[in-house]
Amino acid sequence: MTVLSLGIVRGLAGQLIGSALGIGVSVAVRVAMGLPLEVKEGAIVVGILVGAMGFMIGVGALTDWSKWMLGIETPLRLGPPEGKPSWTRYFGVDYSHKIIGIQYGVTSMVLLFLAGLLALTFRVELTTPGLQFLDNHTYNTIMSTHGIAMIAAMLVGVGAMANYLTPLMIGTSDMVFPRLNAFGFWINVPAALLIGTSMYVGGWDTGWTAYAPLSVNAPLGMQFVLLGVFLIGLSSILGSINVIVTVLHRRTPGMHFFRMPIFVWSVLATSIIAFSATQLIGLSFLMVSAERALGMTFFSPVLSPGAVAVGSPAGQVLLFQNLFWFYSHPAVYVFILPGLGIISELLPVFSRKPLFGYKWVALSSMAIALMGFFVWGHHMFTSGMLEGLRIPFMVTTMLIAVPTGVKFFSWIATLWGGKISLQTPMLFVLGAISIFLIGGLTGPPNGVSVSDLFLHDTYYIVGHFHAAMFGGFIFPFIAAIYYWFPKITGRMYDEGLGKLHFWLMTPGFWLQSLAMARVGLLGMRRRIADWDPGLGIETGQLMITIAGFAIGISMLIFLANLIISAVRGRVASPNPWQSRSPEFQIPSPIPEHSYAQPPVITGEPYDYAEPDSVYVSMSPASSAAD
Amino acid sequence: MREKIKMSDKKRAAYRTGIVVFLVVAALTAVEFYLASISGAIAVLFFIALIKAALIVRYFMHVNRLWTDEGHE
Amino acid sequence: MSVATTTLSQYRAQLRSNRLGLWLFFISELFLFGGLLISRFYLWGGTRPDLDQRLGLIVTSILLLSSFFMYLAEVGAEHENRRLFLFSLIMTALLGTAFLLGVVIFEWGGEIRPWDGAFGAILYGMTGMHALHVASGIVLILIVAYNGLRGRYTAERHWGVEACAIYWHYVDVVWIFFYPAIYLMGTVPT
Amino acid sequence: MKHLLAVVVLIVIVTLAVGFLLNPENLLPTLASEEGAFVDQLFSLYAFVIAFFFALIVVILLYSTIVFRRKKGDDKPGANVHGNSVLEIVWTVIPLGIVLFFAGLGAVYLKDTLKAEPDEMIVEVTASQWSWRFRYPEFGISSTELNLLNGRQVLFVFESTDVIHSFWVPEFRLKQDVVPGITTTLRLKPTLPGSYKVRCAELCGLNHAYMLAEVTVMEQAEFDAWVASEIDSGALGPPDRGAKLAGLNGCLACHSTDGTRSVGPSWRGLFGSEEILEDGSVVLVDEAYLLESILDPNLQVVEGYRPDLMPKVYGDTLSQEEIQDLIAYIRSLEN
Repeated sequence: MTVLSLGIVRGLAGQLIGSALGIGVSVAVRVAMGLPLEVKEGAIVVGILVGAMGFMIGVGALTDWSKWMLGIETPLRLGPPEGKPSWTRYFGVDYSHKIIGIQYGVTSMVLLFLAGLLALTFRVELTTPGLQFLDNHTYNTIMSTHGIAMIAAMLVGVGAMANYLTPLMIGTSDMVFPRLNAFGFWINVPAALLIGTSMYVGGWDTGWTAYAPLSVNAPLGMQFVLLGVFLIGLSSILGSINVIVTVLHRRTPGMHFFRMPIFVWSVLATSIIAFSATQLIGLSFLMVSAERALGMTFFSPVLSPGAVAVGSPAGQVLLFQNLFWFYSHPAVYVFILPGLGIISELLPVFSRKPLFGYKWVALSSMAIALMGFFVWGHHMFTSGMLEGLRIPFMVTTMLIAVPTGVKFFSWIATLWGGKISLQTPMLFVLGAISIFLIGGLTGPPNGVSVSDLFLHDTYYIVGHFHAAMFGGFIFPFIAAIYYWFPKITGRMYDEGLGKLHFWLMTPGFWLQSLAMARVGLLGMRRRIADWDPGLGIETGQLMITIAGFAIGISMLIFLANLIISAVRGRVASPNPWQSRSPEFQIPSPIPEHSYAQPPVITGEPYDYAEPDSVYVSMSPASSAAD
Repeated sequence: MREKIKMSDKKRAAYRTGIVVFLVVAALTAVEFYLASISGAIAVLFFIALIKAALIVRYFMHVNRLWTDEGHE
Repeated sequence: MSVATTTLSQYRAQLRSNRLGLWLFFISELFLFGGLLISRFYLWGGTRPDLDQRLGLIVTSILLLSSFFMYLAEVGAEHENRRLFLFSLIMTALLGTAFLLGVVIFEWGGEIRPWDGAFGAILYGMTGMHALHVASGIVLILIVAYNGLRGRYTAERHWGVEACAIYWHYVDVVWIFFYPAIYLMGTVPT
Repeated sequence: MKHLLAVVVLIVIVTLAVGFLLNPENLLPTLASEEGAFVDQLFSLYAFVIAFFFALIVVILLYSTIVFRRKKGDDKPGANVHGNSVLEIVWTVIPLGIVLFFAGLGAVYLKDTLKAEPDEMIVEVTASQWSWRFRYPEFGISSTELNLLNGRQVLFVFESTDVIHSFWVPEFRLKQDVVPGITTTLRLKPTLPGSYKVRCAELCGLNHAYMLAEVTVMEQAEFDAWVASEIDSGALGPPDRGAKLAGLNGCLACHSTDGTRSVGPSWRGLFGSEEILEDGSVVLVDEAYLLESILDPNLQVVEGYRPDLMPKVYGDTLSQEEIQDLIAYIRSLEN
């Protein structure tokens, strides 16, 4: 086995070669046209795109499709690679959804840690007023990269849960388009590399929102981020199409819609947003990219002499915000819906009680997803958009609170009268509810436009947003990792370390989000490298930093727990939680083809209070006799 | 033998659909062009475009195959 | 694409999913093109650039005709009429190329440059994004033609042809909205 | 039943406690504008609604985990309750009513914040990276400080020369983005004399954190005196005129006058010094060099500073005379 037999190594080589080729050819064309030898931003754009393609060719994600085009048959290769150690599967193109799910998950964790590290760096800077060790530009770059890397981490994390769990939960052996699935994962890798590289090629200073015209004038790093996000968006679109078709077409016999595990509903809702709205962030970022590289004035309000000559109107700054938020608000639901699905999925297991109001919870996900398309204007209350639009956007925004409330009430009603056991996954679910509650209750004041005119772009929003993301995604994601860890590895995580992780992280996070909201109300703006000592927020700032480090340390404990337990943990039984879900009725770790034969669904998913009832019947022959 | 006749019937029907749709869409394009030369009313032009698109989606793209589950003949 | 190792029922199940997947992709792309269309109205409002009307009508007619030939090609594949299938397919590719050349050489060769205000940005943005899809459609047609020449499609199994055909029609549908938006709607500023 | 009673009592206690904690007087900075009062009113309404829902969820969650905790060896399942349609409808309809009430109230208040008074004073605000300029057409003066009259409504008319900025004085509550290409407005009526700060609330690049301007709300006499002194400043000599221009055109956002290094070289002791350029050559800072660097800053960039940051517009926006005044000012900062 040589290093080059690892797909990822070939991919990286491909990306390097592709980038060099793209830039080289562009410059050569320039010279051939009689222009001076110079690497303009346009050439770099070509380099980035060809580089990403180079990665995909190198890693082998396009191999099967190329063969199809030439009429060569490619039977789906499953199982460990021949002649190579089985761990190499994770470092190259593999078509099993379980492998791809893990690949997504690990990538997400890597991004999460790097982005967290960036956050701690600038948190130290923000602890005291004045600039200590960062300058303005470095601060802006780190802060902006933290934001976009976290967004990427969450999108990839959603991909992890959706890919690993969806086929298992609907009782099928794989996603319906395995090759597309692998492609969708691997495109994230060159994209993540681009986002990382952005810090070293001039940086960028726009925050993750990349508002034009600031992003049009920003240093070169901006271009890397724009295209990196574009590629991640592509992955998100392809992945969600795959999920939708899989859920619609590949459910095992007997699993009609209202018998699906609730997580599948939330993934379906998420996919509906992701496969459609994502195009618009891609478009808006492409437009900024084109405005930077080619001077196409979509957003700049300045008219060039050429534009005057053809009688053209100028670009409009607010167009960007409209396109951007049309995706980026629903994007928040892309992150949190699967998280809320995990909460609803795990609560009945650890309460030994049916999920309260299953249909309401399922449909509330759909309601959130669909209503999410009509609320983007609430990010623009202060932007100078049409006055009259503020009120309809305020109403639609406030309405989202209703289906979200339905979820909260269903959760506490599920807990009520249960037999609750507090293992680590359940602790994180309860922590998630409490933190998402902070995010949820700090939300409506932003939705009412008058109070938003005060709150917009303050640290209060930072607090609200982080609480919504941690409660809605990070905590449930961690709960999911603990919960399915025995299923994935066949071994049990360490309960003591898990509880330590929880008791460090949850109070840390409460402190952090409350302190953030507090300093914001006192006048702390978001995205500033330095703050005014006159605001009276010294204690608040210090608390945020301390809480940030508590979260950071707890995540290191989490990482240690995962790595040590995966190697040396106690061997787990197939169903350590007495779950009714299909994936817990088969051995751990899950066999290559998951189900030996399609399971048959004969009952309700969450009838934990009726021990005799059957949800999944593993042998179709006997169930047919019932 | 019977199979064959049925087959060619279907084929002829398919030809006819194609030609009719093409002619209607071409005529609508001409109408659009003419309307635009007298006034550029956005709503009317958009409505005609919608009809053209619906015809192509229904007859050329066979959108109904999504729910009729029609296999390849 | 047909893989002879699968049974017909497996093929049909996958066909059903393939169709849904491709249509979902179309809906997804609808948001991309819709975003461009909305940007056009946002920036141009009731105005439009002074473009060569004859050229617009000609390229539109060419694309429409190509869609008709693509339809014939699919009918040919469905009824295993190889001559009709291949001839129409090649005609589609030729007409598609003619459309592309019309846009790139004549339309882009006009007075307006990409950096000329919102007119330039939106005109090149819309036609550029559409041209990219036409170009990829032509590549798909050539691949299908290559496999068609080798007789790899049957009446039972020709998803490749169908996918290519509905993709091509989809690109046509997009142009059905882009053409009036670029050429016909609004008035030329004087 | 016993459980329900306990929970209700706890919810009431927690609601009251949290509700008082969330009193806007504890949470927000001093209020200094009439329109801002709507924000505070909303916050005092939010306090108990937020407190109630917080209490409802947290009390039931904690109570359940403690009281309904599974004992060791107890393998019996929980209560077999699948749902309750009446409850579901109740907790859909009641929150719906509450959010619609707040949306309606927000709409009414929003209209109130837009209400114009007949004697409003217009202040034209120009924002640029990274400074504010305020023009008072009524008096024909411009300033880098915002001085307002207590009790007289102001109509701010905003324009940006480069990227999006946002005008925010926390004590006035309301904020408004300043967007290039369009004119935005905001009405505020100061109600409390004192000193505050305009804080740019929309990330606007490198020095965003420091894009601040002094705000003073004054009584009539003080304000009149300030206006008179500003009008008199027309008779100043070239260096003083230059100093004022440097503020109004945002020069001082990037060039300090006390020798500290910022985005651009400091003007203290600049004139007559020798600077090393990017290409290693040495240039004497004289009037010719300063003139060239104001008109085209990218021609001779001093080593260690980024090109392309300084706008290339001053040849158009400033008159010959004004540029000479600026150079005279820089010269006056010679060591």
